[in-house]
Amino acid sequence: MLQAPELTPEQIEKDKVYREMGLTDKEFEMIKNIMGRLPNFTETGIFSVMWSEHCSYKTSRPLLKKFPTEGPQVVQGPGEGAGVVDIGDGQGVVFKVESHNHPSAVEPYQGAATGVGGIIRDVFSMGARPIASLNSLRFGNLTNDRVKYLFEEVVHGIAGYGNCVGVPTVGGEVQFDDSYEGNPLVNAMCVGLIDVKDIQKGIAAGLGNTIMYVGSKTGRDGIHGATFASTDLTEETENNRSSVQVGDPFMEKLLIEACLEVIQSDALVGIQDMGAAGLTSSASEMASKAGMGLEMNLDLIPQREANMTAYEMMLSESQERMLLCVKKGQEQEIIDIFKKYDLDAVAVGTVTDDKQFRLYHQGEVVADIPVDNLAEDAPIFYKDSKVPAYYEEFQSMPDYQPKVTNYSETLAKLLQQPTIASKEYVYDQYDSMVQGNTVFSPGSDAAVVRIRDYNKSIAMTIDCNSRYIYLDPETGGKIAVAEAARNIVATGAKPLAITDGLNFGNPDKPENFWQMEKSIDGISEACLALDTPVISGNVSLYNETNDESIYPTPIIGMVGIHESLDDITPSHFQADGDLIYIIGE
Amino acid sequence: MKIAKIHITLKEGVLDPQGKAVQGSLHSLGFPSVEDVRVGKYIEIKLAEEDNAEKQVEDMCNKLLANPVVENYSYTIEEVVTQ
Amino acid sequence: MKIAKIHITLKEGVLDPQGKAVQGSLHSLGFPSVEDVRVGKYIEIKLAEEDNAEKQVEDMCNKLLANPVVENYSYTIEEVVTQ
Amino acid sequence: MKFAVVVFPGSNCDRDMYYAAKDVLGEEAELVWYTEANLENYDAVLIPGGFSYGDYLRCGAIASTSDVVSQLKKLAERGVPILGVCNGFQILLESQLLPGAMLQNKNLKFMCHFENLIVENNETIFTSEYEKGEVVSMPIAHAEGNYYCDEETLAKLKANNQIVFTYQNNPNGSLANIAGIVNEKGNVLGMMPHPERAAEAILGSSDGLKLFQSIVKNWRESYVAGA
Ligand SMILES: Nc1ncnc2c1ncn2[C@@H]1O[C@H](COP(=O)(O)OP(=O)(O)O)[C@@H](O)[C@H]1O
Repeated sequence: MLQAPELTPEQIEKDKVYREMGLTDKEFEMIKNIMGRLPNFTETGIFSVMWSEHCSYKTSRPLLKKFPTEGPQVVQGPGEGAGVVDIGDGQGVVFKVESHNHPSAVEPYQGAATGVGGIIRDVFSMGARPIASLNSLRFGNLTNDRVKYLFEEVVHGIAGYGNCVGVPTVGGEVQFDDSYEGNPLVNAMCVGLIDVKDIQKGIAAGLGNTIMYVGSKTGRDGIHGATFASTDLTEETENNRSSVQVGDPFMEKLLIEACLEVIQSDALVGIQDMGAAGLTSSASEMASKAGMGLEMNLDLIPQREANMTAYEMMLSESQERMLLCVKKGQEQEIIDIFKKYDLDAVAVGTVTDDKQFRLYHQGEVVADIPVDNLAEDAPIFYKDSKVPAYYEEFQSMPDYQPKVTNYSETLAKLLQQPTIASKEYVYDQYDSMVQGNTVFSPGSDAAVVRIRDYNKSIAMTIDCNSRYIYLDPETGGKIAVAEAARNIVATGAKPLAITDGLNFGNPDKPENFWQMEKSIDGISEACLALDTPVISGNVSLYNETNDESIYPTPIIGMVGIHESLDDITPSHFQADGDLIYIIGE
Repeated sequence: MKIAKIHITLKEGVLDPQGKAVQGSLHSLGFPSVEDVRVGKYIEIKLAEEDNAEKQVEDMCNKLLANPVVENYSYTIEEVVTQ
Repeated sequence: MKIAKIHITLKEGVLDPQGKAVQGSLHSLGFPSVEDVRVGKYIEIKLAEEDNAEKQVEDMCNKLLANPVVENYSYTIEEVVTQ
Repeated sequence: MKFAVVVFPGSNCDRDMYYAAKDVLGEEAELVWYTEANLENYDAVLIPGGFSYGDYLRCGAIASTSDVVSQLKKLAERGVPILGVCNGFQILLESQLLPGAMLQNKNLKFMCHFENLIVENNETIFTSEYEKGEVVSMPIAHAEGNYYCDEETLAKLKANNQIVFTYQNNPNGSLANIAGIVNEKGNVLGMMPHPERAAEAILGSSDGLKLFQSIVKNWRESYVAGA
């Protein structure tokens, strides 16, 4: 394939090409100021992904600040790959939720599979062994054929990936509602177990240390920007190509085992997975966090396809890749560990002390950016917020009490609702027992996984009733946390902390922003009341179909602890003649 | 009776983890000359005698057999001579 | 460079659950003329220039690519003309 | 007694199997990486479940071409107990240490839940602690557990009493409800259900424990008898 020459910095400015990459005029001005010159094509691409909502949280950051994030149980709050809470005996539980909504709408199997893979990498890159997965799914109405296809394939994808990597999928939830018809939600949560002393950081520290690349080769996966780079692709070549990210759970399984071995080596300085914005975000964040700079030679990046440009390599979202910072001179130790698993660890760069993010490709400098500005100085937007008309209207209505005449008929009707009906179709496809620690698998209020060799276990759940949130985001946010906590408590466990997956519509609409604001207020208040701080989370905005937003869906993943296995309490009736109590109002 | 022979292959650029694993295994089995492996599907469909077999098979591929986001398809249709 | 195109199909008499399911879906999608569906594999292997490509591909099929208990294989080998 | 748990790239029930042997059973056990395996030093070999080589091509196919399989074949000849569970069973089939092949489950889906099994043959070194006809509960977790073999092979399996476990309610379409079979010699058992996941009451069932106990007991007896 012929490589079309990339656009010049002047063309990028003149034709406002940066807009197609998602940068605003104002952001482009900021970039020019940071650089002291016009950014070239690759640099513009790098800024565009680092300053995307996904990487920079530029819209949601002012709101996320409201979350309570501290408590004696918190070992690591938001900021690293995943949060960590203390569970005694020098152990911690690591967990986080992540969304893969848009990829799943395009290619549901791979979208869901790579979502599971991504969140598992977040957990083991902290140095933890992933011990359980959960997922929270939203689809349109099952009478629609496309929805049915999305539902089946998403579940199939979660199963295909999760079962293969050997992490039990122990719980989750599924809701069907028209608001998700064109925009399903796929949120995956992973829970890991770690010895607190083993916690890793994603840092590239130590002048002269080596940056190493491990895992799958880099392809053009997830780069929709191919159109920018090569303007003369014919339609036919387009039709025969695809940039969908494909997951390789087998590779991930090897990476888990190898990385958990590598973290025990004193040659390792830092480790991070290449998630969204791949090489760009992992490398620049590792350097910035360490207060250092970094140089990489892109010729050394393992590549799956021929003639990849610097832009393509830096923006690729190929899966199952990790970036390591290794002490200079000790690279061989690391190489040998990966070799056992048939994985190549390749030196691709060096830590510098000039705080620049500098990339070489084919003998030329293709990017040279002040790394702190790139990783930390994304603009922050304070969006307008407005109370939606529907909310005021609902509030002014008198309370509604449904009249039920035939209880058994109504009950039967309720049970037929797909959202309420048994989810066995879903969870039977998940290996919920691998690793041999699952005490309560799906079907219980919260899942319970015992901690081997100790007399304790952890409970976990993922919940959100988005209808409540829509009707009253603040109260609905409280309810979501309270429901999660009740599920945890019902198994006999003490709630410890939460992770949140904030799925909303377009935040530029003030009504949507208001929903975010209010639900975060509600969640925060409930977290304070229940002493369950937020230790990690994820934001997914712009979830809408034909300009109609989804219901606001802030998903709550909660983890709790049983300090003794004797505390574990099942959720179903146990024996004939036992008494039934109702507690509460 | 007709038989449609359909090949479903991954589009260029799409990672083929299965192909990669098979390639690795073939190397260790002593076939170093293997440079690339891609694994696809091969589907045979027997059709009752039909006028518009071609159109039908095309439709089947689009609607069900191939996933257009990641796969290409091609097919041939043959007359089956029953002995 | 050569390319081996390998077809792996289930032996006759071996039940093909996937084929059955595809057939069922095709019927409900409105293709009643479908009488039978069999799903197999199609593997493309690129080989560096070799004298005994045929023998090698035969070996690969026997040692790994096909399971003789349930599968048959067939292949063609083509010369690839590089532009 | 000393167990080897052979770990292939992609095995994922290896540690479960190891803990069942070591902690639950209280015997010696070691995880052995497939390229570093010298199986001579062990009294029994466990081949765990999982997705060796990602289950790519066919489940167990790629693992069955590795060198460690030639060691397994020698051990099988010598009468050393070899147990393959789930993917381990698939590897034994692909290695032709056991006859037959696995097809996709008849519903084409992965399935994970407890199933009732019937102990058809309690005269093997793996099942002597069970009663004949006993119904036991163990989890299955597989997408390709639909056992198939030709008629001749099936007749042989029956004639030699090689069918060890059958499903009470066949979940996957297996021929003759087969859930587990032994080789003619009786020292190689392959089964889809997971006894190691049913070895402790806290996990929902301890019905799998007797299988491991049978191995130990029979080994002790023959060892003592032999010594
Ligand atoms: N997507 C899913 N993945 C795994 N388990 C699920 C999923 N959806 C539901 N479940 C399981 O099914 C059971 C019932 O779920 P749900 O209908 O949400 O009930 P509840 O409202 O009581 O929490 C729970 O144990 C839950 O973990």
